[in-house]
Amino acid sequence: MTVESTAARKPRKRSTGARKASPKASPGAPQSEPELVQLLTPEGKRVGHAENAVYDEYVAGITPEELRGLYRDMVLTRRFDAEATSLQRQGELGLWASLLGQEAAQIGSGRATRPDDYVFPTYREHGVAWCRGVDPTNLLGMFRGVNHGGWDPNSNNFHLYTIVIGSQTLHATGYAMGLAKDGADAAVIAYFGDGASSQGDVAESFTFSAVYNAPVVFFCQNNQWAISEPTEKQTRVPLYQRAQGYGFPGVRVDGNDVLACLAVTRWALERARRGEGPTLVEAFTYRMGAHTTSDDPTRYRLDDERLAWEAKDPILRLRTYLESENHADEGFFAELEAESEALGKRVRERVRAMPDPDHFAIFENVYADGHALVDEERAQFAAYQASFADGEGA
Amino acid sequence: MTVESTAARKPRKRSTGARKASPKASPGAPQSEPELVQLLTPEGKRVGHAENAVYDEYVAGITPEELRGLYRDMVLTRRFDAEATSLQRQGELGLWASLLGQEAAQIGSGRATRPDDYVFPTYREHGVAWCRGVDPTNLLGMFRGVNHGGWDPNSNNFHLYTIVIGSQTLHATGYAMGLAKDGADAAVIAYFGDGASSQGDVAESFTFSAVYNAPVVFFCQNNQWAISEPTEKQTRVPLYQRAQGYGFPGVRVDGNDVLACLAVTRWALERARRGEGPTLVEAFTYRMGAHTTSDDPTRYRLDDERLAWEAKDPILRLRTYLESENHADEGFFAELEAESEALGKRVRERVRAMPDPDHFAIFENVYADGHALVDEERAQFAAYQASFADGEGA
Amino acid sequence: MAVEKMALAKAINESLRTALETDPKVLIMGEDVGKLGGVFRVTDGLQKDFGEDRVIDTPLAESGIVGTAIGLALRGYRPVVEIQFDGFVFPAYDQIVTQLAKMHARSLGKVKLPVVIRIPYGGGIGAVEHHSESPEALFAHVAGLKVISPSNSSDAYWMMQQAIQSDDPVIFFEPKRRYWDKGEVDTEAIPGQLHKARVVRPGSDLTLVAYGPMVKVCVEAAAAAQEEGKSLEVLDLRSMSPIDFDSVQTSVEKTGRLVVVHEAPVFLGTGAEIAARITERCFYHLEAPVLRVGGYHAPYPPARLEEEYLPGLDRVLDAVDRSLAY
Amino acid sequence: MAVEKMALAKAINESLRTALETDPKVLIMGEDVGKLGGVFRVTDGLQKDFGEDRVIDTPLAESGIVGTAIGLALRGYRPVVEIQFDGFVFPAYDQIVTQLAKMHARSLGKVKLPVVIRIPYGGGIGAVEHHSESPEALFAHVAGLKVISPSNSSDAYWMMQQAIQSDDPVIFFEPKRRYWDKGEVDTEAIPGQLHKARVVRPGSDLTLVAYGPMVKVCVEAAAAAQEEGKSLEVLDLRSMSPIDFDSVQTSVEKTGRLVVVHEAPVFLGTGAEIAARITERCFYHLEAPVLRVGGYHAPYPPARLEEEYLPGLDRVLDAVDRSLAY
Ligand SMILES: Cc1ncc(C[n+]2csc(CCOP(=O)(O)OP(=O)(O)O)c2C)c(N)n1
Ligand SMILES: Cc1ncc(C[n+]2csc(CCOP(=O)(O)OP(=O)(O)O)c2C)c(N)n1
Ligand SMILES: [Mg+2]
Ligand SMILES: [Mg+2]
Repeated sequence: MTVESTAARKPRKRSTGARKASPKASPGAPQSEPELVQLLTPEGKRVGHAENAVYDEYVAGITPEELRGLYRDMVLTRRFDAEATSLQRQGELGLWASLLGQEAAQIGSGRATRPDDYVFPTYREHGVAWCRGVDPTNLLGMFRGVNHGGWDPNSNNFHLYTIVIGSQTLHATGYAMGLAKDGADAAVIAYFGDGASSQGDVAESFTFSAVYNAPVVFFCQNNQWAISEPTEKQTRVPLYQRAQGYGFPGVRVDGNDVLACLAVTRWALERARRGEGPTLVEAFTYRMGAHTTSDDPTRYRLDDERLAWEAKDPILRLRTYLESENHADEGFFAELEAESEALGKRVRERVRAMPDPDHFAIFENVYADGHALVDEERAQFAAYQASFADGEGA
Repeated sequence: MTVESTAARKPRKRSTGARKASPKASPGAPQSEPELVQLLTPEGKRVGHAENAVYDEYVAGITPEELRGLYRDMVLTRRFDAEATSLQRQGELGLWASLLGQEAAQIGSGRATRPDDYVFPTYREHGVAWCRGVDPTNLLGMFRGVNHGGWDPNSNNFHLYTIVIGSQTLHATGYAMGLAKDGADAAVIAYFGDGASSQGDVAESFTFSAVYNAPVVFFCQNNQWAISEPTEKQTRVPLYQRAQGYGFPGVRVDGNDVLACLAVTRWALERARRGEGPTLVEAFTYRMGAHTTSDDPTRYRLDDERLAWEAKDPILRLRTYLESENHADEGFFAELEAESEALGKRVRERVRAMPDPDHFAIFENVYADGHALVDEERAQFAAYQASFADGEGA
Repeated sequence: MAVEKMALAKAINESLRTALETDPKVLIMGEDVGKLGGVFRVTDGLQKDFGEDRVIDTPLAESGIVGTAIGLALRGYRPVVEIQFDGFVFPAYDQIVTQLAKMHARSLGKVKLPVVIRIPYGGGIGAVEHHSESPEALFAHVAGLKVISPSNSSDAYWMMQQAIQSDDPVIFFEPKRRYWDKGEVDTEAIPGQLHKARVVRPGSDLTLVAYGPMVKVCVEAAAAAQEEGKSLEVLDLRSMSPIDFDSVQTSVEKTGRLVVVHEAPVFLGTGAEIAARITERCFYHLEAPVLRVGGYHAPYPPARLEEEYLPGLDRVLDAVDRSLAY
Repeated sequence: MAVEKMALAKAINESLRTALETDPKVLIMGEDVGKLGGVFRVTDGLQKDFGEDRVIDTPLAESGIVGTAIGLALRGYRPVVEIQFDGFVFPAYDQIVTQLAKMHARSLGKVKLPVVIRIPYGGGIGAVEHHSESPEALFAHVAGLKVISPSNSSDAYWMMQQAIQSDDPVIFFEPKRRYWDKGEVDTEAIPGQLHKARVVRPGSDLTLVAYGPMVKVCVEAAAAAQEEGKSLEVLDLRSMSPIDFDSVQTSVEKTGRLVVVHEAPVFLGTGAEIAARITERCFYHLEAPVLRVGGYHAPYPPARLEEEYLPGLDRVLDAVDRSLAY
């Protein structure tokens, strides 16, 4: 009748000031962390099937081609991301939120979705967007400042990026409630971060999804930082444990292991589709870059930490495995390199060609059915604009 | 690495419409519920000390006099509550939220607090107010409509009633953070209901209290109903389990057992004072009356349910124990009956004598440091009022 | 049988029933909307007839209610959400303002959110704190929302029909102290435009503009003024976003005087916008400044003070006199 | 050494530092306010010097930040809370409106809540959605809150001092695109009244009222107008609740014309209240209706459109011309 949390046993000094100062020595050191589902070690070795039998079966029959596909996805996503970062530096974008380091979490989970599933991203799910078939250049519009969301969510069942932290988890839950009502054979996946886990909306989405047994997977990319705040500012126990208190399962997966992410997400989505309700997946990973291009991580974390995580690079890991198993040859890698270059080039060209929106776009789509005040203001704006044209003409 | 919730295992139909229709056969039947801390059985028998050793020690030395005190508290609280209900029927109050059935949860927890502790109630903690020494007639002002809170929170370290569900849990957490900063040897207790557990604010208070290790006890009176909604509309697992996911302990206690409530709350407050951080206590009880005097429970629950719970009446239970142990004699009960009558009389008189507030009270205390607009409107109001007086004078 | 006399609450109930019958995508969501039928019985009997799958008792979490309603709308549903009382809409304010209001624009028109949020509002029922507020300006200021309020049973029925049919999010403020007022509803009528004001009582000396619960007060004030030989035109605004300034302008060009009445605090209330804009449109017609009657810059007071706080007949007539004195 | 030239952000930083030094009860709370010093570096160096116990990095939950700040204030602390950007204040809106604003009144004056909520607001910095909004009217409409905004470094320093010393909750809007503008700060001056408007530039033909980021635009507009022989008086309002109507009235009685400028949407923006009230106070002095220049009734647009959306020199002068044409 008493649930004692292991982490809560040791008394701490009761002052906020007494909490250990960050940067932490090594926040993600596996030894101090709870076990996580891992199918590929950081050294690129396949973990025995027995250890994670429940999840392993979801990737048991994976073919070398599929593995190469995952590798390709990660490489191209990283390339796209790097291109966007450099486009920001060149002034073509106002801002960029890089996913560097989180490719496995995103490609693994994204590839686990089916076309009929629906995805609710944050603002960093460029890899998931890739898996959903969203043209990556469309993601850049909002970062360039030409729109607030440049794709049709229903074309790829990939919702718009949501910036207000956590709010999309409720939209995802509502959508999943709708799927259930429709008896659809599909599920929803909602992405959020470790920082977002503190928002009331995320907790409410856990409550609603549990009460209505909604077919939704909550996919938390714990990249260990919310801008400058380490995860210990959000929770004192591992995040996947949050689910239990709401009555559904939580799993921690190695977020740098694309195979494990694929397997665990498939398992969770399957549960949802089978009518077993929500699941929380915590993908334990690391934000290798800055929060966004506006951020300066040197102010709050040591370089050592990043270096330690480079050794666990998700792409390197799969490459080692592919090579050691002879699943990919030189030709494959060379071809991919060329494809990568081509992608970069296309992104650069498309962004530079992206026109500024028409001024009247301010007044577009404020309402679906129109609104007298918007009409009035649009007309005033037009008259005002025209007054300059007149002036010039005079 | 996977946390499977027991309750989540059985698949449910994924449609909200498929959920079991209430009224439930017997939502609080102990056999179907998880074990709870109980020191007095519904039949008034003391449970062996060994069964609940951790908590039992907190009431091990309790004297017959103290037991009679708890009994007196419960009886007088119930009497006060009944008086208020009837004053509402007589039109003296606009509304009343009865605590009928929750006396043990409130007196047990309220008596566990020390003078230096601080209490954040909902709108139903009349028994806790009693323990804190708040004059019960002061509680009636807001229900009569003469004020929104008629006592000085700092006189008894008993905060004002809060109507916006859940918000006080954050105030409690902040106050507890302040206690910790001050190095005070005191703790905070925050009350909330089963319905409130769904609010984002309550979840955020769990997060903040865990992260700052704040000395706060979250005391949830699960009276099984949030107006017309049974607890299964808020959660699919017992509420005390919620705490674990935030990294602190949760306990379910028999909310109709005043001894157990006293013991468990003392234990939790002690933990807090010792610097061991927050605890969630779920007092499993039953709202025997209507939600408020405006409510009509016959629309949504069967009378059977209430009848089943009458057998577990918290007051009866302690009386049986007192009598079987010869801890109280006829004289005690007769005296208490008289005291009860006197209390009722005093409450009636005081309420009827409660003056309506001065009209200018509208403009009082809007700001501590004053505000030009309030001054302007007050003056206009005065002039407007005076215009009638003039008319009458003319 | 199409014309029936019914209370305003019942008219909304009938309108919701009609919507549930005609469109399988319509859902009702909120706290206690099921078996209880809502604390005001506005959804009475609907769960019994349409099932728990369409009339949904939700967890006690307003952000969650609106947030999941958004998700359901994304899936093609048309949720009608109940907020139990005006003061309890604020936990949902973030979802309403940052998501519900903006998602259509954010998606460049790809996504539509036909969500109706019903909010019983206003005072006069002797309630405790948070149960008597009028927060409409806090929604009308936000682009992307439509904000309306009926003053009578017929409008309650038809405006709810139109709100549900609208592809835009609509905040539907229900004048709770008028729930029990009866009026005729013709369920086969051809409704007027949703956002058009209505002349409730024609007059020539001064225009009174009101909406929701204050329309009745203004009509009574006009009747009282009539006895003193003053002819007041009463306009029921019906919509606070958009506001039908054309109709107000037409009236003010005729009368030359305007008093706006609402329960909400005057400071930055909808009356401020009406005063500002009508003064701009009718600068040479106005013989007096636009006057406003409304709540004070203070929290809604305890019930025993609400009669002093709320605009009543006398305060409206006082403003009328002041305006006519110019 | 008391007078120093510093950027507006630095002036706030210095003011917070002074407050932390002089009053041990002052706390700084918010997301990333510690090591990072806030995304705008306004709290730079404070955690280093005053410790994690006084400069507190909070969980990512705005309702939690404001809610716990209320609790800390109840315990005798004076929290200064940072909301990272304007658009992220809404998750805290419920705590601000139903608790922070009302608790003093609810307690009949027994409880005081000296909480300052800092919100960087406004556009012009080329940011993504939710990072450029001006929601001040949504706070000024609510009784129990004081709402202010400095336009320059000196005010930033002193108004922050006064906000922290105030026993009322203060919403402190920081004009984010002016963070880097430098101005003189005399840290030993005797500050003026917190809620008093200031004549920035005297003039006789028309009054321009602005606050925060728009003061600079109005001063530039006045300079441009001067070249055309028009004398504009510019008032820096400084406080949106309360509003110093007396000062505006004095100016308008002199000039006979008023244009109010803010970034926030015009519809139900603070300009509406100023127009309504000044028209009432100065009915016979006004030679033109009060005109307003501000944002449109639309979500704040993507960065590449903000120049069109935001009131600039030309739009202000256009309104001035329209006013003078009456
Ligand atoms: C409600 C809200 N508050 C604050 C912000 C500012 N902000 C943007 S990202 C971020 C950190 C998010 O951290 P996390 O959830 O871990 O996601 P990550 O960026 O690490 O992917 C913050 C505070 C915001 N976008 N929304
Ligand atoms: C934010 C908010 N939403 C709705 C309400 C209306 N309301 C008052 S009490 C109540 C039910 C509360 O249930 P619970 O938390 O279980 O407490 P109980 O009344 O059973 O003691 C509701 C919905 C409210 N007061 N605040
Ligand atoms: Mg993160
Ligand atoms: Mg309850």
